[in-house]
Amino acid sequence: MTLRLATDRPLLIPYVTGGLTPDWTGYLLAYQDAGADAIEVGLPFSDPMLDGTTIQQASDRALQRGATPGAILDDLAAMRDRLHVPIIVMTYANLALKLGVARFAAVGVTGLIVPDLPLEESAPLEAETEAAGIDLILLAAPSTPDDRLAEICRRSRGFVYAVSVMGVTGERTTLAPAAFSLARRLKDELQARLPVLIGFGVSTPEQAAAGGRAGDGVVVASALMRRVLDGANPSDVRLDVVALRAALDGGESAAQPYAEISGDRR
Amino acid sequence: MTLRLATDRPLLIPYVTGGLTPDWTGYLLAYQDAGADAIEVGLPFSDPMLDGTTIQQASDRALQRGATPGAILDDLAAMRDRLHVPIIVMTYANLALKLGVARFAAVGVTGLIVPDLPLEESAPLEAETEAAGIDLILLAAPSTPDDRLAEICRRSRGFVYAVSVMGVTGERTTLAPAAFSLARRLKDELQARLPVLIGFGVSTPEQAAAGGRAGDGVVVASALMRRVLDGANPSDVRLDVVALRAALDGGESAAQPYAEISGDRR
Amino acid sequence: MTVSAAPRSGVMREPADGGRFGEFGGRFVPESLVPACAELEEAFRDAWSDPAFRQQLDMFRTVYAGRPTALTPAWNLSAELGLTLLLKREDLAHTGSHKINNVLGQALLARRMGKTRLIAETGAGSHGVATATAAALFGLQATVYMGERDMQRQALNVFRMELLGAEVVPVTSGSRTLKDATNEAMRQWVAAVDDSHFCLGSVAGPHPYPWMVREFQRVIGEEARRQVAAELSTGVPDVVVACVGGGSNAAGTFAGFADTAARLIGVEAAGGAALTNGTPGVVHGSRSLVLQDEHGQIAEAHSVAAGLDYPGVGPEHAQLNRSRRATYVTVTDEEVVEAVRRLARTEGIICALESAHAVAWVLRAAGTDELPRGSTVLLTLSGRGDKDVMQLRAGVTA
Amino acid sequence: MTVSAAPRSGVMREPADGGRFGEFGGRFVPESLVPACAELEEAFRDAWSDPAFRQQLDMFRTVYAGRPTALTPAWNLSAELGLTLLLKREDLAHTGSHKINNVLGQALLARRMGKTRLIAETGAGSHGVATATAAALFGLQATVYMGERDMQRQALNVFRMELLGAEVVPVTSGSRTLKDATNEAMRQWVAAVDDSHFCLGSVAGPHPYPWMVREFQRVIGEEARRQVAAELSTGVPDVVVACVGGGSNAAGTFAGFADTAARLIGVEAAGGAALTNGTPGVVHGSRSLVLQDEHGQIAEAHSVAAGLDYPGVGPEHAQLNRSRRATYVTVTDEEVVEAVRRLARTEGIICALESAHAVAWVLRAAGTDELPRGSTVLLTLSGRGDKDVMQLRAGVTA
Ligand SMILES: Cc1ncc(COP(=O)(O)O)c(C=O)c1O
Ligand SMILES: Cc1ncc(COP(=O)(O)O)c(C=O)c1O
Repeated sequence: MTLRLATDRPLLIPYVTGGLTPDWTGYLLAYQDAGADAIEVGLPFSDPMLDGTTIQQASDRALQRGATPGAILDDLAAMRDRLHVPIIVMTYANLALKLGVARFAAVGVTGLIVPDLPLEESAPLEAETEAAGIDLILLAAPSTPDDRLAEICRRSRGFVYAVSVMGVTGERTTLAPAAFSLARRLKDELQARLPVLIGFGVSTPEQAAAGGRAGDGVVVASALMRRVLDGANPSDVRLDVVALRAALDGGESAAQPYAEISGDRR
Repeated sequence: MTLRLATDRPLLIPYVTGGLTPDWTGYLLAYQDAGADAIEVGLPFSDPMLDGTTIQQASDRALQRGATPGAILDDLAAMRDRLHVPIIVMTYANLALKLGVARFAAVGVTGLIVPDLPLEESAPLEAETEAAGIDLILLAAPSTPDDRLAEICRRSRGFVYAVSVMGVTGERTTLAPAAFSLARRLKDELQARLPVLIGFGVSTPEQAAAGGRAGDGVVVASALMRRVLDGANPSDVRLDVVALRAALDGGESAAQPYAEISGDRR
Repeated sequence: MTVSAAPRSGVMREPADGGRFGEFGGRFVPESLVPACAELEEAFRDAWSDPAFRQQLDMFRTVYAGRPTALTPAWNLSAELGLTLLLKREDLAHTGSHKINNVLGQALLARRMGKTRLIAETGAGSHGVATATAAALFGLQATVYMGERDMQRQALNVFRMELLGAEVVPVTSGSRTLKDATNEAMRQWVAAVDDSHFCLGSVAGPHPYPWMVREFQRVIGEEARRQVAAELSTGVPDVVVACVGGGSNAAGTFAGFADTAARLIGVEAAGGAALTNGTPGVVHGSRSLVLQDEHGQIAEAHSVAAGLDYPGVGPEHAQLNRSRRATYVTVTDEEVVEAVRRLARTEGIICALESAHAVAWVLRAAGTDELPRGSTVLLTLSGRGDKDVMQLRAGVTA
Repeated sequence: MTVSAAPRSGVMREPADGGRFGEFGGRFVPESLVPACAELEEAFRDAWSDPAFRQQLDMFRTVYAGRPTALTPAWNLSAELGLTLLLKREDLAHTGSHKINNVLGQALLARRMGKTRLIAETGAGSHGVATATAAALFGLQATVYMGERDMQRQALNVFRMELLGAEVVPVTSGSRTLKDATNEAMRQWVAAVDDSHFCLGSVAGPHPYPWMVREFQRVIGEEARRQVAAELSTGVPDVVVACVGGGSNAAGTFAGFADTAARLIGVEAAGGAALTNGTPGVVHGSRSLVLQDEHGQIAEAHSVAAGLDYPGVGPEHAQLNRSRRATYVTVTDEEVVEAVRRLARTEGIICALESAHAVAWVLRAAGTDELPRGSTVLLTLSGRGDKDVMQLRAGVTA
């Protein structure tokens, strides 16, 4: 049962760090309720090489709470009946390879993102996930050359994760120009057969709307996790996702793709 | 007017650091009064390479009081009428060479000891002192080989200063065996034509007596300076010199040349 | 030094495609960094087969870093232990450790690639100081990431880096030691690949680092091989021993003896023994043996030697261990401190705490089956102890 | 290194009888020490003309101390200053300064003379560490006298000496610095001449020390002469410059160039400039130029560099100054600290505060009549700055 995504509107995939709070699964319901097309669940790793301060802090806090990958997956299994949107797990290679694909499949995970597993290293996991009916979503970066980008399009499953910026996760005051050119390359030049989702640094409804126009949707992580770290509960964060949804759907002016947010929250 | 020493009894030459106390010349009178055959006056030097802790402290204290070689010599000049015993100045080469022999002669000094001016370096000063009528007293050490010892006997004036020990000035619990063998070599083997005075570490009347028997007398410095540093005034120290005199003259049993004194005061 | 074109295959030659040493190695990095790694691999391959580059590097090694470093027989310790113990003196290299060998190579390469800045991680500070040094020499900027805890332990090295004009950035995440500094350096590299070279300090990280750094450190082994041959009638020592943190001084040393019958011994810190206590895992861009918990979270290492306080190890060592070409052992902090003292008193050499791990093993093994009397031993003294004196003093008087 | 029998006379060859350099030098010691000085002179003369001794010394210099030390062009600073500046890298020698050259020679000689203990004075601690090192190597005891104030300034070097097995004795008399430590070492030598060698750290003291130490340090100049010849088309540099405390690194350097047209420049600390501000006097066993008051009391020196904090200077320098074969200049503490920074940032070399005196002069003189653009300069970098980093840091953050 691989990832099935809507095709009639820009996609919205909000992120939550698994085990971040005792009631962390409440965020899953809030996201679903606010109109998420899928939800990305991070398995916290001790050495999150591609994450900025916010996700690092979220990971550290979850680990300090005693979160383990197994327990997070168990939590997901327990939520299975109440979640209708696809669940995508994002974690680093060391955890993903250790857990094994069967474990993800068993709890109904339908997508997997492993940010430190580039094409050169992903083949075995591609085969395993394919066999298990899970989509291994590959990432593309602004620095990725054309031939590689084509290969990523070919081998990715579910969608192509377009990393908006040469940098780590984290809120930014503007959506980087690189995001637009990468999306253009993927969609116009390569005619990607899969949806192209823009992630890393999508921080505001305006940025989400711009990302949705440039690609096929956005992944929003640090902006939401910052709110949770600051104490926002599921119903608080639900409103943020509602706003993102509205912006993406054009229910709100998105004339300003390079909108400023107050302060650089990286 | 060179050094003229008694020949009928063991010689006693007590030492005082010039400028050590405001009334330092009082010690000269006390020594004279107690029966000193001559008095050694130290000109304090900043870098007294051959002195142990006691004389170092005495030098430091004198220098801190502002004592200068010139002022000390002036003090001696002022005492000239009241002093009947010969005055021997002891100081290091840097001060001696800087002051010049004429300056010593002018205040009536009749002997000079420069401990860091060995045979190799002393010839010019020997000539100058001779011309000025001052005796340049040379030192012999336990390590001095025979030929050198003979040369020292030949070139020394006034007396030969037999350094009792391979070491620096300072009180010791016993008079070193080396003192006796050095005195024997000088007196018996070389038939020294000059008196042989034993110095360095002569600390007690017993030791003085033993030194007086082995050689022709003793120089006593640290033991007296320790008393002065501890607060003894001229009349206090006079008694010490009286005791030394008596021991030397045989007025007291000197059966124990290696007499112990309480504690090692180096 | 002669310019030798390394054969393309064989033990401790070029890794298999993708930077693989058996099942270890690889390039586990974000897609953003793949082009930079590929560019670096290309540039290194090109430079390393360019005699002009090699000559230039040799020149800097010789006139600047003081190579060849001496080979010193440990006369007294040898007599006491009944061995012939020869010390390869990386402590005499400029900046005080073997780290300069690697850094000169990478800085020259960075310049050749048109980069204007070096980014580095550092644990003990040795690699950071070496990087700051090469940056100063070649007119590059340097930014060094260092765990906050290590900055305290090695405060003098922090000051040295700053004096050399480098910016030292404290890393406050995780265990605030080398592994976290490495994460942070890689994060910053992602954001600055265009103008910055990531000057990694050991034979770890994504392809081509484990290979490239070993090649830059190969000079230790090659020099030692020649020097030992002149010293021993057997030409080759029975045992070659070096300490292993990430494993660069050991790799460089072993490379010179991989094709001989010499036993190769790597000595890890008991509290940071990835080869002895680790399991396969992926960290900092390559698959190797790693200290980790049952969930795959990377463990913190604990060693008196900041430079060995690392839960991973270079992938080639994992493979040398797997293939049994090399043997890896551990020594305790106490043995290490004692080894520093013993070498100081017998030979007049105060070595780094890291290097003392190798000495400690020799002290323990001498006269046992592991290292019988009469053995000939080449030991790489990877660095000098100046950086550790404050720490040793605090420990000794405490 | 080749074994060259030095001609018996000429500039910077053997001194005249009694160890005289013109009107300077001599042997102003207590009679107790005269036989020991004579024995030492004899033993040195004998050893120095014995090819076996020289070969042995060369061996230890090479395989133990890491000689020859590199000659490094200061590429960046040269370009900035419009000079060709070549650095003789004594900072790369074992223990971190040129002091090891002298100490290896004296320790070998002491062993040859059957002595079992080395007595030494130390200021910065460099000579003390070197002495402790050689003592450990040759199985001798070592007792090092150090002014109490210097022990505070150079606490890490105290610990290094102790780690090497030496006893460090605090000297509390006088100014509690090097001059007082020297007095105390000589006092202790008097009491221990039979089994102890006084391992003096510079070209000062009674004959034969100024001559002997210069000869042991001559290796700096001889190596540099050969290395410079390979580097410069002119063969010989226009200027040879070194810092001067007691003057041993300068003497060793100058000795290699005394018979050339090179200008010889010695750089003193402004607060310890015996050659510039001193008058003839006798201290520590020889006649030389000395900082002293009008009464002949020796003055205290004041320098940021503990190793230059000395009111006297070797007698041969007094003579080279008198005869105008060498020129002596001074630099201030501020110039010196700035020179450390400048060299660190331009060349990646953190030198000792002492050595930075020579650098400071070059920085100031470059482009002036003293040192016109286009000049070629050989500068001896006498030691590395590790020992000074704590002090610099305190000063810089204060
Ligand atoms: C002196 C010294 N030796 C060894 C190491 C460990 O590194 P590697 O295992 O890469 O040689 C370090 C690291 O900082 C070091 O400073
Ligand atoms: C690095 C260094 N350079 C120079 C000196 C000064 O000695 P000299 O003038 O004898 O070379 C010292 C003395 O400690 C030193 O440590």
